[in-house]
Amino acid sequence: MANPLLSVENLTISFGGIVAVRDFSIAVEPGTIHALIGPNGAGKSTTFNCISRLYKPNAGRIIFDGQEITHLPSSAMAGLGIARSFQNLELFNELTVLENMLIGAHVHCGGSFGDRLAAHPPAVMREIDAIIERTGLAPYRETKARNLDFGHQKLLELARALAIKPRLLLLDEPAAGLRNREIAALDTLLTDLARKEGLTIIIVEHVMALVMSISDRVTVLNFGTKIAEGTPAEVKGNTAVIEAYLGKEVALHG
Amino acid sequence: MQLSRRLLTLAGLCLAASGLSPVKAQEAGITANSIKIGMFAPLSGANFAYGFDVANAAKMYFDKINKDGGIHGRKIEVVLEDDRCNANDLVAAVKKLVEQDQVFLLHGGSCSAAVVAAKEYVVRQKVPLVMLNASGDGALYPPTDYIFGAFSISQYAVGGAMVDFAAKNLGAKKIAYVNHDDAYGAWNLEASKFDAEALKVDLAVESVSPTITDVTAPFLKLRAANADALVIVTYARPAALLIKKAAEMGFNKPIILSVTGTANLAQLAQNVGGPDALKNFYIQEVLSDLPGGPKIKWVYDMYKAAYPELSAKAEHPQTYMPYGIPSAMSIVKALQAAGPNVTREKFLEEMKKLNFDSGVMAGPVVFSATERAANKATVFIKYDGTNQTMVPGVFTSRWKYKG
Amino acid sequence: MDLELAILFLQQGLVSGLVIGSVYALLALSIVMIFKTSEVPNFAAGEVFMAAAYCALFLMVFRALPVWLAIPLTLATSFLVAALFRRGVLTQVAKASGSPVNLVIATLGLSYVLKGLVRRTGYGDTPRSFPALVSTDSVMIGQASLTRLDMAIFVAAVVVMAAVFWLFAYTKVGRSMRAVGMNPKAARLMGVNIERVHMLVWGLSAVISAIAALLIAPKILMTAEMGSVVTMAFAAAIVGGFTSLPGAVVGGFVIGIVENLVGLFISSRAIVVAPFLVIMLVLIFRPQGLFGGRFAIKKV
Amino acid sequence: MRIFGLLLAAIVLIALPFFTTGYVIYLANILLTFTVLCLGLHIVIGEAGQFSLAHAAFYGIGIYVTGIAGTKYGLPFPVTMLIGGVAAAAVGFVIGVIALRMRDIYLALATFAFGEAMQWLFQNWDAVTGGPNGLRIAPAHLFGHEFVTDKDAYPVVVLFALLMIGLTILISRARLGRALRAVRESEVAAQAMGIPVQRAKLLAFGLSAFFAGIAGGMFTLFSTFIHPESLGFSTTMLALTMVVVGGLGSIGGAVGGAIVFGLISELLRQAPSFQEIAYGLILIIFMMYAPKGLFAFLADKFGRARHG
Repeated sequence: MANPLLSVENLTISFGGIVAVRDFSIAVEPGTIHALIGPNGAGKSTTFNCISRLYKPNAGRIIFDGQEITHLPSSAMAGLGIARSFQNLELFNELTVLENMLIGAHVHCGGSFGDRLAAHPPAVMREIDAIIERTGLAPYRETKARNLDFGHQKLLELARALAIKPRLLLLDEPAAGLRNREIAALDTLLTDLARKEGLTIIIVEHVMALVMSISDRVTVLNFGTKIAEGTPAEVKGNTAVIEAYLGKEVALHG
Repeated sequence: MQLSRRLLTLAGLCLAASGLSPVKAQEAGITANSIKIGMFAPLSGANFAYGFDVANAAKMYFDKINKDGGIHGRKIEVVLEDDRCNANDLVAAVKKLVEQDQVFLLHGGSCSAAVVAAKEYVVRQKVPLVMLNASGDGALYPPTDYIFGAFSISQYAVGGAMVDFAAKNLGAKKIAYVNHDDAYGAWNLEASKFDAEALKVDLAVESVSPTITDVTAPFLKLRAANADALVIVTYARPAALLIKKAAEMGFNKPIILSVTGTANLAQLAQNVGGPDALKNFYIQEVLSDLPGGPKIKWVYDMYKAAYPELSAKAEHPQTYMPYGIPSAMSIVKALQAAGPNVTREKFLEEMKKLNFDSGVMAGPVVFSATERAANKATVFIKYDGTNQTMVPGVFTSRWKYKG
Repeated sequence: MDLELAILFLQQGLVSGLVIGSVYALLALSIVMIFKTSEVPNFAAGEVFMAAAYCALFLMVFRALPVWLAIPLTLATSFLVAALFRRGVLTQVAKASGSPVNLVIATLGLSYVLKGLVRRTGYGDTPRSFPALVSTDSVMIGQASLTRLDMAIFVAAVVVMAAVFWLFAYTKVGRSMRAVGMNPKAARLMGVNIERVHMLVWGLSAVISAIAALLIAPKILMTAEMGSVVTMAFAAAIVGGFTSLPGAVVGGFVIGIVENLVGLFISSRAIVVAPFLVIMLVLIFRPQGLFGGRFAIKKV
Repeated sequence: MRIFGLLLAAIVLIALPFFTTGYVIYLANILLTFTVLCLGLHIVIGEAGQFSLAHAAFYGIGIYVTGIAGTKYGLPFPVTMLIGGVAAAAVGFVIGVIALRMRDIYLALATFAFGEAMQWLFQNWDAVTGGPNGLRIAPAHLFGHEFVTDKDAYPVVVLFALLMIGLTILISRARLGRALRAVRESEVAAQAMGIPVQRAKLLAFGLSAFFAGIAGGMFTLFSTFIHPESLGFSTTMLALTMVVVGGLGSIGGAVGGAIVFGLISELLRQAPSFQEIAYGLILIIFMMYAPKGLFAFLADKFGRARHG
């Protein structure tokens, strides 16, 4: 394990007595796609929100590129190059796609005083337009986010996160509710980002086809603890994982 | 007709068409056969009762003058604006009358704190301002050449006269004094303290907000000062609450209510819970006779004749209606004295010489080179809920404006 | 201020505070009821209170109806006007944009319309007394003196509060009101007619304001501006947490007592500012008020 | 289309003093002052979505500080106004630090309480504000020239109104404007984009107080008598109504709302007995049928390009 881009060590999070995540650790290699899977209520989203600094952990450390970020506020993440998308869409609904993207690029608009004042700082605009093209949102550039259909809203979530030009991208169920054609497009996009452009991705997802296809490593959570970790193939055959998802008897006769 | 003409002018502003400002007459507001007077009073909102019928009284007096041939052959033409009894709207009304309607003189103001806001502008424009019934002491001291007021009563006189009456007629050594935390309260308290010192009487003061709902606290503190008399210088509602609380708490010393609180005597008796709250009770009055009494009956008759449909309504004529007469009389007298080719300067000179008894107010209207407050005399009436008996003598305040 | 006088003031302050506080509590209840179910702070609560008092005065004094007929008529009219305003106006405003600011401005519009209407009748100018249904001779509790009317106000107010709590807690209508407050979408799925519940809540809130008006009118005299007492009720509702009915009641008594004690021990001029200082103090230390629900962490 | 609108407005502003009476100029001064006041509300509610109801208090601080700085310390006009604006902004920051820990309705109620407490302070701090008697201040002066009549003050009022409109447009187009709108739309997403949400809200609060303070300073240009009566909740609600009726969230809405609604309440002065009912009905009808405000309503109806 070369030095990981992100390492989570003995993370424990509880909400008023209920321990949601217990002593959880993972290490994510740069340029790889690392999936977090597990049945509902396994603590996936809680871990995800803790890594993106929305929740405060009760114990444990989070280290990004050698620097401890456990106690930084979530507003500091974008500056470090950590971007996230939201499970049930937190778009700026009254604003247009372009303005959503400009806000995504907020940390890059602070360069010179000129940049701060400009409605459309030229350098940033070039990058944003590239992302808009790439995610197929070009025709909707001036449409208000709330007027987009669900599929395009999900794409905007992803595009806005990419506007941060992150080194680590945290995706919370990006494929939930998408049709197969859209999932295929997402598959190629994410693999290109990781393989070709060296972007590190942590993805929480239920759509197993996508997870198995794009992930380099998979970690399985159940009742807040890690029960398995490895390549997609290894995890697929692991009895503990099957048991967690499908229950005990099947595992015996299977 | 008048309303739509005004709307047209202002609508002109909306459409950004810039209406030409009228050409300057040789003397603003004067034509061969008319003198234009710009009147303003609270015609709406919470203080409607303080000014609406006062303005009507002044208008009806001018109509009578017009019927008797006007002034040197000129009819008085009145333009009336609603000043909503607040500073911003009053200044807007005054500027509209002076610059848009080009009136000869301003005749208005029932709310003292608001009329004071117009002082600067009126003096700068050199336009005469004769107040309606506002005491407006803030605009009368230091005296200016252009502003005359306190035709009802100066607030200084209100406060001072109450203390004077309580000390002299009721032999009170310690007086409990309740006023408001507004401009009125500041002026009447200043004079009361002045008179109290002169009469070697000490004063226990409680200032309450006009919107007070529970008067228990201020009343208890006054009772604790065990004063010989309770002097109430507030508006009608708080006054009634205090008198009712006094009766409930078995307060048996004399209670004196200032003219600002006597909105409607019959209603007052009902509001305080019946006549036994008024066993030892006096009210201050500035009219020359009991409301509706013989000396001022002609005013009420003129009102009925001039406004039949209004007087049919329950609430009219409002209590302060007769206060509109003395200021109208003063204007007419000064205009007559100023002669046929009247100018603002001549009119102002004549105003300063006025010294006449209007027959409506307790005291005469007296102006001089340095005096701008018309009436400083008050009388007191013993009132037991049904009949009123005048206490002989006129009472005023020793307070003088020290330059 | 010697000790003996201070004790007298304390007793009187508490007693008077409880009486006036019970009316503030009723008004605060009517405000919180509406806020709990529709997230709208009702800025017309004061004018509904005032208009109800004038409606009763009109029926009793100018139409000389007997009391047992005038009061139910007043309560019914208040219920109808409020329910119609909710159905006719607020539903459309909510549909049109649904942002709370617009709903607040609509209630502000209602307050101006009601004030304008009462003033056009001409009865709003000089202060008027409301025939006291209970005698006003005074009674002593400890060193504090009180009138029978005051006691009647306190008792009636407490009875009405109990009735409201009972309705909210134990009746079907009450449960549907709470459901609409917590989660309108889910309530609709459970077959609750949202619109009918909102009309009921607004109507009930107007009835409570009307009762508060009938109780307090003989004590504080009536003018078209008497609606300004609602600022105290807002203070009471805020202190109580603005989303809790018991909070509104406690808040009402707190504000009533604080108002009296400040008047007695500090200065009469400070009475007006006391409730605002209480609001700021409470909100600084407990942003959700004394009884308000804890801030839910936004589920992401 | 918008260029034509701006051109027309420019012609009116320049031509007004030469063709109309002092009364119309006084009205224009009041409307332009209210425009700047409404722009302040636009920033804190329209852009940042923070429901503040203390606006009249900052307006009052602006008026008193500017007036006293000019009268007692003899400072020239634009300096006094800036001091007024900065003083209001400072108080805005302090209150913001406390109030912005709260959300939506509690923020509105806490700021409402602060606004009422400030009005009580203006009414009772006799030594400084002249208390209930009001305060008479010396006319504003600059390089020895005193602003006495409305026509004197008019060009300066117009200048500062245009400056503040420009500043609002600048803020709205800049990164700060976008950050404020992000906070309004979704605080948690704004945070994830690297926007320090609490600091952004505080900045919006301070800026809005600064605008109100500047509006207060402008008021002292054409009025030398300050009365606390008009510095309470009714003025805050008038400004809020102007912004909402004009169109919440758009600069054109705030400016248009101030001008149009300011004229409506002046026109209503001509129909005294109906004005309260008429004012109330206008509010209700607008909220029912033109929720996005007058300008959005007109734009939809006549298909003109949207303002702001």
